[in-house]
Amino acid sequence: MIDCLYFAWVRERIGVPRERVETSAATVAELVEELRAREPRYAAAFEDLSALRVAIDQELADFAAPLEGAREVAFFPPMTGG
Amino acid sequence: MIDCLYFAWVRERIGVPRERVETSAATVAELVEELRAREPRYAAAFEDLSALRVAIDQELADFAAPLEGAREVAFFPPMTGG
Amino acid sequence: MSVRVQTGCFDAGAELNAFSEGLANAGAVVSFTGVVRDRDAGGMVAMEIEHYPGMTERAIAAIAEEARRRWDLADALVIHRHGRLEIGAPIMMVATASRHRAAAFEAAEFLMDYLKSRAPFWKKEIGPEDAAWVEAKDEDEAALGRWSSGAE
Amino acid sequence: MSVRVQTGCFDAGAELNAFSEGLANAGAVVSFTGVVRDRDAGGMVAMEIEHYPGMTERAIAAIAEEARRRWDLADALVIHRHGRLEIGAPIMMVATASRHRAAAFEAAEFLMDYLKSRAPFWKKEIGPEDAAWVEAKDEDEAALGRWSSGAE
Repeated sequence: MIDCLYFAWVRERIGVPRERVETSAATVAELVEELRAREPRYAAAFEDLSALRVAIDQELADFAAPLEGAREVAFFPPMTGG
Repeated sequence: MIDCLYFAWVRERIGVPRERVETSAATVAELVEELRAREPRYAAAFEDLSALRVAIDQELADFAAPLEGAREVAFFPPMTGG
Repeated sequence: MSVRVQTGCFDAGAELNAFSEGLANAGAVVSFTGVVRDRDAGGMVAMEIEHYPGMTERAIAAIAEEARRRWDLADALVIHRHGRLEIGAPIMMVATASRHRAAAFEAAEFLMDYLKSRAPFWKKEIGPEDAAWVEAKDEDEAALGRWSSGAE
Repeated sequence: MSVRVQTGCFDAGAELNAFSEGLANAGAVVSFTGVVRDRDAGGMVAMEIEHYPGMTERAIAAIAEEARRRWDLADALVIHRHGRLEIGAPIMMVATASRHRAAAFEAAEFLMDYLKSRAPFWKKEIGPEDAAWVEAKDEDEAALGRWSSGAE
């Protein structure tokens, strides 16, 4: 089980800020494939991976990163703070 | 007649902050030669021209600058504001 | 070093004075304040800032730590707000203090460049009838390149 | 644009707030404050700053004008004190406001670099028994090189 968190327009497209996901995906990319296959709202959120950033346990990562041991995976657009 | 102004250690060496000088010097360098010849305190102040800066009528200039039309010539060390 | 992530407003001048106090051996203090400004198209009524609680504090602390590693800083301050902000309100503030002005300036710019693109905040511009997420600018990502060589 | 040359103290925080007010269309405000710090050797009791009345105001105004010509600034502020200053007291302050943070930062650094080496101020460190004029640093003169290309 992994906590998936969504921010900004990713959250708006998926419709929830976080959810627990039952998965045996080995990498972030595999987790994204599973989510995409679920419902159109996930397919819409993950349509263009180049417009997305990912963090594993609150550290920036990339889509090829392994999920082993991860508790929390967050998806969001590029940051716009400051 | 030109007003000569002195700042920082130039002022301290010469002993006055400003004075009117009767001169027919054509350039700043010529004026410096005249002052140097006056008294040891001027020779001490103008000993090393590379350690000095000059302004003509409140604009930075150099020692080769002509004095024609100048009302005020100031001598001082490199600035240390800020 | 002080990092604050908050919804409440802050008084940039009071923060600058509090930061500068007791820094008698750091002659140079630089501050940056970001203020909510209207969209280029106009007609914005507010800005909404979302963030990632937990990661935000962690990311800012790491950025500030890196700044202290690179420059000889007497102190550094980062304040960043989230939630709904009115036009003209302060969004965030960075302050740095050092014996050397170049270090204070560079560290403040470094903090800003990293906060912009590496701290998990997302801005949304709220208009009278619409709302739009602010898009990241290529130039903000490019600004990080300046710091990519380890040696400063 | 505001330039002040004064003997009296100033409140950097209050100046920053007054400067930032009404700048709703300039999202980025940068400030630099210089504070009297002790000599590296220690044992300083005060600093004395001499200046060239008339030329000072003229030189600072020219530097500020050049900054406005080079960068898209909403406003700029320069305050510089002269006379006797205690350790920990503010010496001078620069503030810049722009739509773009890079412009605000660069213009503030430009103002500082030029004020250091081109505005007619001279600092003297007063010890308990001695006093010494601060010598200009080669690095301050070198810092001007960064701005010598006309294009920014």
